[in-house]
Amino acid sequence: MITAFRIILLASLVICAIGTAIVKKPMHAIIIYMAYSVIMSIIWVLLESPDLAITEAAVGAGVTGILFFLTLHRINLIDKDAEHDSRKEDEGEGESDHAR
Amino acid sequence: MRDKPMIDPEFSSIWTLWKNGQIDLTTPLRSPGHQPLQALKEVEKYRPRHSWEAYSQYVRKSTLLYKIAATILCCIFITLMLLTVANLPRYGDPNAPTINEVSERYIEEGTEETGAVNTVAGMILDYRAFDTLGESFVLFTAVCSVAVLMNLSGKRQHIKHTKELINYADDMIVRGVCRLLVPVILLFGIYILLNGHLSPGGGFSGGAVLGAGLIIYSMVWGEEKASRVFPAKLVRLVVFCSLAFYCLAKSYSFYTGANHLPFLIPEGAPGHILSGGLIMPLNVAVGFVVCFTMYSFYMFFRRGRL
Amino acid sequence: MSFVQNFPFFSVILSLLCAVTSFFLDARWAKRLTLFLLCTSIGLQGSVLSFCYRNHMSYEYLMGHFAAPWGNEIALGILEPLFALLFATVMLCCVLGGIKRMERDVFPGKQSYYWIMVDLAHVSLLALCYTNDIFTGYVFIEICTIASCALLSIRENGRALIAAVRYMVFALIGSGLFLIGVIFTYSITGQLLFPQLYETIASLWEAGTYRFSMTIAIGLMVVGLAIKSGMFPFHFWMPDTYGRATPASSGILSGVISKGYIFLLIKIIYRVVGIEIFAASGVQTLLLLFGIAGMVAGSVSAIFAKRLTTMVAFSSVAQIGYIYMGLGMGTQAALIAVFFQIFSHALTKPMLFLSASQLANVSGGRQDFRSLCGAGHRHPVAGFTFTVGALSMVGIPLFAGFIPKLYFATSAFGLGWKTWPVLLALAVSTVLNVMYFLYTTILIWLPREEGARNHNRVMPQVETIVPAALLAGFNLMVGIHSSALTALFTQGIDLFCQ
Amino acid sequence: MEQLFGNLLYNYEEVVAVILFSIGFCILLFSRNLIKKVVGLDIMDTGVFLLLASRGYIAGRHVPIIVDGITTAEYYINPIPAGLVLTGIVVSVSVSALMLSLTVRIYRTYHTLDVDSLYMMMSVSKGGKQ
Repeated sequence: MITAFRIILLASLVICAIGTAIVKKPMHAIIIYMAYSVIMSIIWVLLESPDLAITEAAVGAGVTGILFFLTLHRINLIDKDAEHDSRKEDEGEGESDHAR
Repeated sequence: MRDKPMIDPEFSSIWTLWKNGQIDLTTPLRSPGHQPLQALKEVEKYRPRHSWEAYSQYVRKSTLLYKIAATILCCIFITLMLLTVANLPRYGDPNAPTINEVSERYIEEGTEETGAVNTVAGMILDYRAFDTLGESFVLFTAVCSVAVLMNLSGKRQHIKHTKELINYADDMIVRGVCRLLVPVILLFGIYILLNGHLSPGGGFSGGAVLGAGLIIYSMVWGEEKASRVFPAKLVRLVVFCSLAFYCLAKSYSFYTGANHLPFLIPEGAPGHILSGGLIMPLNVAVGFVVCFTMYSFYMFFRRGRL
Repeated sequence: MSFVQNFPFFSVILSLLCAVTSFFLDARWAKRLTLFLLCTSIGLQGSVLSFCYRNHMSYEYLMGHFAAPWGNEIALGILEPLFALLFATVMLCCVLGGIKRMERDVFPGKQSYYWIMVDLAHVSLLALCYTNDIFTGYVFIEICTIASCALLSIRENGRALIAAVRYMVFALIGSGLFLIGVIFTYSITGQLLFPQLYETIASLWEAGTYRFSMTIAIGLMVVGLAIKSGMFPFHFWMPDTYGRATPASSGILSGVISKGYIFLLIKIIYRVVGIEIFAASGVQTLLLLFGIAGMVAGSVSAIFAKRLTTMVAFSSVAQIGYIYMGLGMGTQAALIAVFFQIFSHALTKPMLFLSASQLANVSGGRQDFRSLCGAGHRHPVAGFTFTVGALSMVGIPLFAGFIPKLYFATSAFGLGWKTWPVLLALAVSTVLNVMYFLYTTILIWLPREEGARNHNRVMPQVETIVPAALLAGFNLMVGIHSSALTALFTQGIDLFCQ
Repeated sequence: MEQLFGNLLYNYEEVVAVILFSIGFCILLFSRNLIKKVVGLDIMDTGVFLLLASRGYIAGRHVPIIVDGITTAEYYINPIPAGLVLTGIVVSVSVSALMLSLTVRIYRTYHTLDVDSLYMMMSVSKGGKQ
């Protein structure tokens, strides 16, 4: 029983991985990747490593996914900035903006 | 003066021109900046070296070659790996070579020697602590590199379009759910963090959960508010303190271990919250590092500074 | 246990602490801290080296309270502190020589991060030198990769960023393969520390079980590290990486970091796998062939390079080919030659990068050979150091580059079928080297042409002279006093291979 | 033949891990989009971790957390791979954050994520100032 469950999970893992490979849009690839991470964290539980399950759920599905989305978001913003700038050329260089 | 980047954001439009055969890019475009026309005039002096069609054909050919080579490489690689896997000890085999005196000692004497009930925590923070020290410095290195890349140095600011973002805090459902959820997530993270030596979890898992909680907080209530709660100085201070504490604590342990000096930190009774010698404080330090690393990743990606 | 024996560990912890502290300081103080750290580290490695040399001993240092198969440890004899010393010295020279240029290339607010990355690269190199545990090796390889990516991309120009992406992709494939190799090895042997791995692998090979998997595991580890250090078929990332970074970073990346990976590889070959099994597994021959191919291909690409730093970067491919050829030969004499090659390359390449950037600087910032014509007259010190470096790379006697070639040639005899390819490759590669390095050297010393652009002669500054002179001096020292180093290497190899 | 494919079917978990690694590897090599390359990198890493963790699993044994006073090694799985994988996961998230920030920077400079276009722009603007 548990072996069957394991095999189903592994199969869906492979399907998700192939899915990320074949979809065109990066957005879709990222969503599938997050699903992949969740499945992976269930597999960690089945492999008797709950430490890994917690970490993978928080890091793989959570933080990495958010970072991917933010990257896409930033890219859109850059596009908008470019349009914005080509429309009107004003504003000098911005303030120096570093953390310290 | 610092060199300006060779190719400006305006580059894409110039590139389109080149595609249509109007200009050549063999000359460096030094900041056409606010007067694209003038820059183009300067570029105009040079004759185009290749046409777009010829060039893209060349690239297509070379990528085709690359693809064929990469496919062959992949096939050979997969075959070799599958053959190797077929020659490994069986999965789930209790007599595999990995089950040797090392793992037995970790389990059988780990609780006594390190004071941690969770063998994995005992292993990564006591037996193999040097690895883990390196690992937290991987995070530190990554956060510094991301800071280098995402900090907007003297160029135009990037929070220009903040207003166009959805303000999640105005949405009743999101706000309500997050108001319930964030404390629970943070609490769960703290629990995992503090209980790392007794139950599954520890610094890395707990820190990641805490970091995710902070990220949700700053996502919903805005980066401004989050950075008022955790100003850049504080984040730096916490990361600095935890890493320095980690280094010093572990170097005490390494020094006493290598010189066969007595180790003066009591281990406590296994199973209690205040046990495990240095493991719990180390877990907390690692947790802080991981948590604030994740949070700073988010902040750097979101608005280019802490 | 003598107090000196703690020094390797102290230097590791000190650099970690310096890196963390620099996170809190501004660029000026971070710079001072890093320079202090590098000087201290040189002192510490030097005293460990002299201690080990005087007592002719190697020892294991526990990182924790648990002995070998259970806990982490570091191990050192003569070679480890020697190479750590080399790496720290070269790093110091690179940083000193490139400081001015770095301050121009890097945005002021980010310079403190540059120093953090130098600290972290330094600590990872120390750990790669000293580690006695294969997984610690992996962790510090990752630190090294990330730090060097940051060193490369901190000069925020478009080409450097693309080079950084390319570098990262290759480096991460490399570390992934290395990790898989480690996992296979672990699942066959159940050990992670070098001495235990050595015993287990030897007994398994004797018994004939898991031979195929073992071969693949060795191959994966070697290929992983080879990709990261830029062995021939995987060298695509190299020219852009080395050619586009700020000169100090180029020097560190080409001179030191790739050598760190190679040193770990040598440790794995000799202390984990054992040279007999390595030879029997057939990976050795592969290394020999790829090394020879790299020697020729790198030089040929260097001839066709259009920029000075790209040319120097391609010549790195050829020089690393020498190292892999030596590892593929597999005798002790060849190993000594490999060590000499590492020394000469680590001392020469940063010098070439630094002087190349200065030469370009006085030629209107351009790197094509036409603009560089006569650059030596405009910046005599850089011209001189470039000449020293070029002559050393070609292998003129009295320079450091001559010694490894001599040793490679003498150790090639008595290797059976390997003798002739090695000798032929050495000859061809030397001729090719002459073609591009001497050509460049003559070019930069050409009298100024009529109608050439009028560039002012630059008065060299002290900061640029001292490190360049240091590196050139070390180079000549290695070239002239090679016998002392040979003795050191021979003793070191005795302790190293147990 | 028998010997060559000996444990291939028993080691199904490892086989899947290798397949995942190869898929990630292929995405990394063939995908032209930088973001997808990073996804491929992550998949590659998780494949490696699955391989490592499945080497530590022993059928019918339990989480290595010493409870109920049972301290015999026969009751628990091998804790070493779990610890190593924990290290690996942290390394992988750091690396992907770094790669993503590089991606953003490249997009800001070149306005494309397509690797071929980047390559073309790079080789076209050859011989520029240093």
